Amino acid sequence: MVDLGNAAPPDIIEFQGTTKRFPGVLALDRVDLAIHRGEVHVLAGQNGAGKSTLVKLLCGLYIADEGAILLEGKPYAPRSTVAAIRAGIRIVYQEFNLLPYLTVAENIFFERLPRRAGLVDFARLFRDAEAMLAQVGLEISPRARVETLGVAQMQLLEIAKALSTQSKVLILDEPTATLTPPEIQRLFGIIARLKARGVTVLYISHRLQELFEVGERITVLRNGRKVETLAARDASIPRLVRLMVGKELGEEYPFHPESGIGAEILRVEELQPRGKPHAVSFALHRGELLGAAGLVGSGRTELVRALFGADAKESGRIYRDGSEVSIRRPRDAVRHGICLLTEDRKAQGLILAMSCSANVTITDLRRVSHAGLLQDSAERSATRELVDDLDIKTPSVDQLVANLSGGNQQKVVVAKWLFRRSEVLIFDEPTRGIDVGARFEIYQLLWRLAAAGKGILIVSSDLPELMGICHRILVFSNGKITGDLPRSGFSQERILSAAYQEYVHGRPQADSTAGTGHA
Amino acid sequence: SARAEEKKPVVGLVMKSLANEFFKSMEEGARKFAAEDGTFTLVPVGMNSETDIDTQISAMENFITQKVDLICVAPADSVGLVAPVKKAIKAGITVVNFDVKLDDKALAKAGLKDLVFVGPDNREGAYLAGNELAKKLGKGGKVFIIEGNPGADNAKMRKAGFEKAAKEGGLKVLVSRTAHWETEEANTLVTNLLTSHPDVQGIMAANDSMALGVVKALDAAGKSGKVQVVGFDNIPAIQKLVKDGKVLATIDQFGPEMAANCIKTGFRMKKGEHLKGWLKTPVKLITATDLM
Amino acid sequence: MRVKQILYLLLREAGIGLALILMVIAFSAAAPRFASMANVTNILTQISINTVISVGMTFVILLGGIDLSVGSVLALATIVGGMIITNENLSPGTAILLSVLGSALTGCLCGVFNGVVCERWKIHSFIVTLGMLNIARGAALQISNSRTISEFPDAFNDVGAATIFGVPVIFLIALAVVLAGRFILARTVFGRMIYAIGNNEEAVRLSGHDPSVYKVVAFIVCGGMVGVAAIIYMMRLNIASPILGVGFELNAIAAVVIGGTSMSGGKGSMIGTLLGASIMGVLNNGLLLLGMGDFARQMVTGLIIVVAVIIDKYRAQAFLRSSYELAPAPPREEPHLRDTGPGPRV
Amino acid sequence: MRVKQILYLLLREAGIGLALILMVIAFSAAAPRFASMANVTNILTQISINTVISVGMTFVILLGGIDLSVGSVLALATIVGGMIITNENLSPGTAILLSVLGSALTGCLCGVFNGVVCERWKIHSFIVTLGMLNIARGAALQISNSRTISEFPDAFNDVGAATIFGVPVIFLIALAVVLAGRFILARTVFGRMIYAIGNNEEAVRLSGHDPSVYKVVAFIVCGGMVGVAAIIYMMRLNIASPILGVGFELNAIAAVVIGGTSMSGGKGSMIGTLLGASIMGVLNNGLLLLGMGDFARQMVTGLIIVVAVIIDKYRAQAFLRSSYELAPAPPREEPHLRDTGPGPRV
Ligand SMILES: Nc1ncnc2c1ncn2[C@@H]1O[C@H](COP(=O)(O)OP(=O)(O)OP(=O)(O)O)[C@@H](O)[C@H]1O
Ligand SMILES: Nc1ncnc2c1ncn2[C@@H]1O[C@H](COP(=O)(O)OP(=O)(O)OP(=O)(O)O)[C@@H](O)[C@H]1O
Ligand SMILES: [Mg+2]
Ligand SMILES: [Mg+2]
Repeated sequence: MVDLGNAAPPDIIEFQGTTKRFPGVLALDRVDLAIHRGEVHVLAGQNGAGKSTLVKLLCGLYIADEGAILLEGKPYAPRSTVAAIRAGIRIVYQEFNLLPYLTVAENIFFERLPRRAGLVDFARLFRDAEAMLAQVGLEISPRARVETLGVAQMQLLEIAKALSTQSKVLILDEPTATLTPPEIQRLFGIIARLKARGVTVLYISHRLQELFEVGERITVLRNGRKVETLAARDASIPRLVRLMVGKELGEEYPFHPESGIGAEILRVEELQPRGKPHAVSFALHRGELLGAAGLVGSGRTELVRALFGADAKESGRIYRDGSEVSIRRPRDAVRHGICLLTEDRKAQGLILAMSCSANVTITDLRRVSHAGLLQDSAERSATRELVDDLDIKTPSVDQLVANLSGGNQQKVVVAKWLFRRSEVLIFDEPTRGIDVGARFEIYQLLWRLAAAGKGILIVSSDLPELMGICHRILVFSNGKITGDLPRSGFSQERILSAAYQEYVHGRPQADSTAGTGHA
Repeated sequence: SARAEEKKPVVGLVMKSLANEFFKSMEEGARKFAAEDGTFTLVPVGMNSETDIDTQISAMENFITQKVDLICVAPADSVGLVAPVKKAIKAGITVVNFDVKLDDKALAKAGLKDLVFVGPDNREGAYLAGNELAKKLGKGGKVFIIEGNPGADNAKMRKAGFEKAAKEGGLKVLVSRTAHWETEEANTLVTNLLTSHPDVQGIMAANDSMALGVVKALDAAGKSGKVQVVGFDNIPAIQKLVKDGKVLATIDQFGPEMAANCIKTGFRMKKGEHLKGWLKTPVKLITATDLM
Repeated sequence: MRVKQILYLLLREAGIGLALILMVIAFSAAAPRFASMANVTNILTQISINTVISVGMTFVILLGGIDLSVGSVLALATIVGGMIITNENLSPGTAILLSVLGSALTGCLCGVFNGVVCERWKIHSFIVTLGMLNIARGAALQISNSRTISEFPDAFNDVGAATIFGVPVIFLIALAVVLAGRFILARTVFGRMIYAIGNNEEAVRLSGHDPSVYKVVAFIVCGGMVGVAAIIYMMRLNIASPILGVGFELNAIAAVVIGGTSMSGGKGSMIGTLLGASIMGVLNNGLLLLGMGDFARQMVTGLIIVVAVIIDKYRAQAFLRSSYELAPAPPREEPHLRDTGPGPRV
Repeated sequence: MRVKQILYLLLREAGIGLALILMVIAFSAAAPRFASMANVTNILTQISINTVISVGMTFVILLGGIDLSVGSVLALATIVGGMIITNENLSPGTAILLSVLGSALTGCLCGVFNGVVCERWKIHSFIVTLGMLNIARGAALQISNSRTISEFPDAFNDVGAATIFGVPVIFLIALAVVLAGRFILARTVFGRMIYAIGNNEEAVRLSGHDPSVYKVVAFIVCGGMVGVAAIIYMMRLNIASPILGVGFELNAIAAVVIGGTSMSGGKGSMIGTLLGASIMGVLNNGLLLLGMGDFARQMVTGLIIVVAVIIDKYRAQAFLRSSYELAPAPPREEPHLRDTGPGPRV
C-alpha cells in the first residue's frame, strides 16, 4: 500500500527549474511545478508544448539538462524505466508499447508474470487478467493475441497494464484519444477510485471538456514554459484556450452550410470486410463532410480499410463518380483518387526514422521528381508549405519524424495525404492527439477541400467534433450502419442510441477471433 | 531386363567433393568403366565440400542400409571414416579404400590392419614436384608453400612431400600458408606474400586451382616465368600454362583409372582373392615435355 | 493432453508437417529401401546433431538475432572434448565426464562472448558471431594443430552407436533437448521473455525488464546446445576435428526457418524446428537413395527447401481461409491451447 | 556540395573510417612494405570483387532482406560468361561482349527468382536465397561438368591487369559501381523507396505503393551486381570455375554491416559499404604482411571485425554526446543530408 505517513510532504513531485533541450528545440524551459499528493493534475498545452517530455523525465526516459526534480521531497533522477517503476511511478504512454504476438493477459502482467516454482502460473495469469479487463471494460479474451486488437482496445489494454500493479503516481498521456464516451466514463470512474486510494494522477489530454471533469488543478504549458497552474473550478474553456494558444479562438467548429453539395463521388454497395458478417452501403458526395460515429470496435476502421484495399473484402462494389472500380490494394485506391489516413500513425502512417519531407512526399513522389530523380528543392518547398499550413512544430523539414511530438506527428500524417490531392479523403481519427488550435486549422482545411468539390469521410470517436463539422453522420453499431443522420437531426442522444442499437441483445461480440489485424 | 538389372551387384562409390575437377574426372572414369563392363550397377556419391565428413558418413550408412555389394571409399577424414568402414565390413560388405589412405593407427585399433588401399602416394607426388623445383632452383632457392585445407589429409601429405623435397634439395621455405584449395584466395595470398617476400624464387601449390591463382599473381607482379611454380592434379586449365613455361610441373595421379582400379580390386576380392595393404597407383610428374 | 488439443496441435503444425509427410510418401514410393526400419534409424541418427544445434539457434532467432558461429564452435568444442577424453592420465569414466563438461563449457563460453559483445556495444549478432566464427575456427586449428583427434573410450563410442528398438540413443538425446526447449519457451518466465523481446524489445524495456540479460542467456543457451551437439558428434563419429561443422550454421538456420520461426523474431516453435530439421534430413537421405546425381541433388535440395516453405504458407492461408496476406500482420486465429503456453506456436 | 555538408559527411562516416585509418596507421608502422604504392595497388585489386557484390547486397539489406546466394550465383555467372567467351565460333570482340551480357543477365535472372519467390509467397529472403545458393551452385557444376574454364581472349584478360597511375582498372569499375549505387540511393525515387520500405513497409503500402515491385527490383540489382563482379573475377583471374565464391556472401554482408548498414533495414550508406569492404581487404593484406600464421590470422581477423564495429559505435556515442541511449528509440540527431539518402546511418 501507499504510505501516507504524517512526515510526508504535501507535494509528491516537484519540478524546480527543469530544463530539457533537444537539438534545435528547447522542449522544457525552466519549469517549476508542484504536484500535490493524491490530486488529479492535468497538463494542457498545444502540440509540442512539452507535456510528454515533462512526464518522460519522471519515467526515466530522459534526463533533465538543468534543474531538479523532487519526489516526496527527495531528489529524483531516474536513470532507467526500472528505477521509475521502483519509485512507484507508472505511465501509459502516448504511443503504444505492446507485445503483438503475446496474449492480452501476458501483456497486462508482463512486468511481473505470476510464477510458481519458476514457471509461469498461467491459471492465475488468466484469472487475474480477466479481472483487470473487466475493470477497464474491455470485453476480450485474456488469451487473445494483441495483434488482433484494434487501436481503442489497445489503448484500454495499456490502461489495464498500468493498473496491474500498485503505484504512487499514475501518468496518463492522452489515454482517451481513441475512446468513445462510455469508455471514457469508465476510465474516469477508475481514476476516481485510484484517487480515493491516495494515488496521484497526472493526466494529459487535448479534449478540453474532459479536463474539467477529471482534473482538480490544471497546468498549462506553452513552448516549453509553464504558463499557469489553476484550479479546475476557476478555469473555463475559453480561458484555457487563451492560455494555451496565447490568443482567443472564435467558434470551436467552423461550419458553412452555404457551400453546396454536389454529385455523388463515391458509393459503396454491400461492402463486407473479410471475415465479418455484415455488409455496409453508403454514398458520399462532392463537397460533403460525412462523419462516421460508433463505439469502440463498431467496425468503422474495418470498413474503411476494406474500402481502401488495405484489408481484403468478402464482397462488395465500389463506385467512383458513378462507375464501378476494382480496389484490391491501396495502390488501386490511390489511383482512383481515394486516400486513407490510418488511425495508427506509428505503425501504419509514418516512417519514423525518416524526415518530415520524405514522409509527406511519399504519397506522390512524381510531383517532386523528374525522370525518376528527386528534386530536392521541390520537395522541400512543397513540404514547407504544408508544414506552415498545418502549423507543424519542427525545427526544419529535415527533422526526423520520430523526434516530433505526438500531435505534430499526427499533423505530418494529415499533411502527407493533403499532398496527394485526392478526390476522396477518408480520415480515420485525424485529430487524434491534436490540440484545439490546430484542430481548428484542420477543420478549416477540410472545409476548404470540401468547398473545392472533394468528398470527405471522417471516422472519429470525438462526437462533438463530428457534430460540429459534418453535414451528415453515419452511425455504426456492431458492424452495421444503424443511423444516417442529417445535420438537422444531430443530437448526442440519437447518435448514442443508434450506436448501442445492435448491442442491446447482449454484449458486443468479443472473443479472440475478433479484430481486423491492423495492429 | 529389369530382373537381370536387379540381380546385378551394386557398387557404392563414396567420393569427396565432386566440385573438385579431380574427383569429377575420377567419377567419370568409374562411370565409363561401369558402362563398358556392364556387370554391375554403380552408385557414385560425392559431397558438397571436402570437409563434409558428416555427409560422407551418412552416405556410408545409407549404403550399408541398402546392402550394396561393394563400397569404394575415398575418405574425407582418414580417421573419421574408420568406424563406418568397420560397420560396413561387419554387415558383410566388401570395402576398398582409395585415393586417401585411412589412418593406419585407427585401422589397427579397429582390427582392420589389412584393409586394402588402392591409391597414389600424395606425399610421393608432392615430393616429385618439389624435387623438380629444387633441381631448377638449385641449393638455397627460396620458396613458398601454398597449402590446401588445413586438416585435410591429402593437404597434409602434400605439404609433407614438399617439405621433404625442400629439405633434400636445400630449398629455403620462406612461408607456408593455406589458400583452402581456392584460386582467388591463392591469388590474393601470393600477391600479398610477394610484397613481403619479393625475393621468392619458387612456389609450390598443393593443387592446380591454386596454381592458377599463383600464376596470375606472378603475372600481375611482372614475375611470371621468373618465379617457378609447381602444382598438383594436372587439370586441363593448367596444361597450357605448363606448355607456356609459366608452370614448371604438375602431378598426374590418373584419377579416372584409380576409381576403376578400385572397383576391379573389390571384385577380385569378392571372387576370393586375398589382397591386403597398399596397392599403389602411379603418380607422374608432368612437365612441358610431356605435353608436347 | 486431450484429443481435441492433439488435433489442434496437428492442424497447427500441419503446414510444414504436411510438406514432410508428402516428402516421405514420395520417397517411399520412389526409393525402395527408404521406408525400411534401418533407413529410418539412419535418418534419425543423421538429424540428431542438426536438431540439437537448431534448438539453440531457435532461441537466438526468436530474439531476432542470429548465430553464425555454431559450426566453428562445434569444431572447437569437439577439440576441447577430444583432448580431454584422450588424456591418458584420466580414467575412462572421469575422462568422459570431464570431456562432456569441457565441450559444453566451451560452447557456453563462446555464447558468453557472443551475447556480451552484442549487448554491451549493441552490435548486431550477425557481425559478432561472424567474428566468433573466425575466432573459434582459428582457435580449434591452433590448439589441435589441425589434427584430427580419435580413439575415444569404447564406452563413449558405444553410446553413439546404440539404439533402443531401432531408435538411436543420440536421437533420444536430441528429442529430449527439443522437449526441454519447448517446455522452457512455453512455460517459463525466461521463455516468455524470449518471445516478448523478439516481439518488441522496447516494450520489454519500458516494462522495467532488462532485455540484455535474457539475450545474453539465450546466446549462452545456444552455445551450450552446440556443446551438447559436439558431444553427440564425438559419440557418433568418434573423432574430434578442427575442420568439421563448416556450413552447419546455414543448415541450422534453415531448419529453424523452415520450421516456421520468423527471422525477425517473436514467432516460432520448437516442434517446428524439429520438423524443419527432419525435412532437411529426409531430403538428404531420400535424394541419395534415389540415386540422383550430385549436382542435380544439390539443385533439387535448394528447390525443395523453398517449396517446403511455400507449402507452409499455403496451409496457413487455407487454414485461415482468408487472404490475410493482404493485411499487415496476418492475425492467426489459432485456438488457444493451454498446455502449450499462451503465446505463439510453441 | 557545400563545405558544411562535406564536413558532416566526414564526421558521419568517421566512425568506420576511423577504424580504417587506425588500421592503416598500425599496419604501416608494423609492416614495412604495407604503405608502398605497389601494395596499395594490390589491396585495391583485391577488394574490387567484394566491393561490387557488397553494393548489390547493400540494396537488399537496406530492405531488411539478405542474399546468401551471391557466391554461388557468381560462380554460375562466370561459367555462363566463360562458356560464351571461349566459344570458338565467335570473334573475340563479339565473344567478350556477349560474355559480359551473359554474366550480367545470369545474375539478374537469379535475382528475379530470389525477388519473385520472396514476394509472391512472402517468404523471408534468407530461405529463398539459401535455396538459390544450392540451385545456382548445382547448376554451375552441372553445366560446366565441374571443370574450370580458361584461356580467355587477351584483350579481355588485359583489362584485369591494367592500371592507371597505379590504380587498377577493375577497382575503378568497382568505384564507379559504388558511386552509381550511392547516386541511386540518394537521389532517385527508387532509392527513396528502398529506405522507406526498409523502415516501414506497411506504411509504404498504405501510402499507395506496391513495395513488392521495389523489392524485386532490389534483388535484381543485387543479382546484376554479382554478374558484374563475375566479369571482374574473370578479368582478374582469367578463369571461370563452378567452385569459386564459396563464403563470399559472408564477406559481402560483413562489408555492408561493418559499413554501418543496419541488418534490419532502412539505414545505411554506400560509402559505408566501400569502407567496410576496404577494412576487410586491408585486414587481410596487413596481417599477412605482418607474417602472422594462418590460424592466428583467422582469429585476429574475427576479433578485428568486431572491434571495428565497436569503434564505430563509440564514435556514434561520442558524436551524440548525450544521454539518449536512455531514450526509448534513441533519437539520432545526425544532421540530415539529402545526398546520402534519407535514413540516418547507424
Ligand atoms: N471493446 C471491445 N470489445 C469487444 N470487441 C471489440 C472491442 N473493440 C473492438 N472490438 C472488435 O473490433 C472489431 C471492430 O474494430 P474496428 O477497429 O473496425 O472498430 P472501430 O469502430 O474503428 O473502433 P476503434 O477504432 O475505435 O476501435 C469488431 O469486430 C469488434 O468485435
Ligand atoms: N527525442 C526528441 N528529439 C528531438 N526533439 C524532440 C524529441 N522529443 C521531443 N522533441 C521536441 O520537443 C518538443 C516537445 O515535445 P513533447 O513530445 O513533449 O510535446 P507534447 O506537449 O507532448 O505534444 P503533443 O501534444 O503533440 O503530444 C517538440 O517540439 C518536439 O519536437
Ligand atoms: Mg505528447
Ligand atoms: Mg477505429
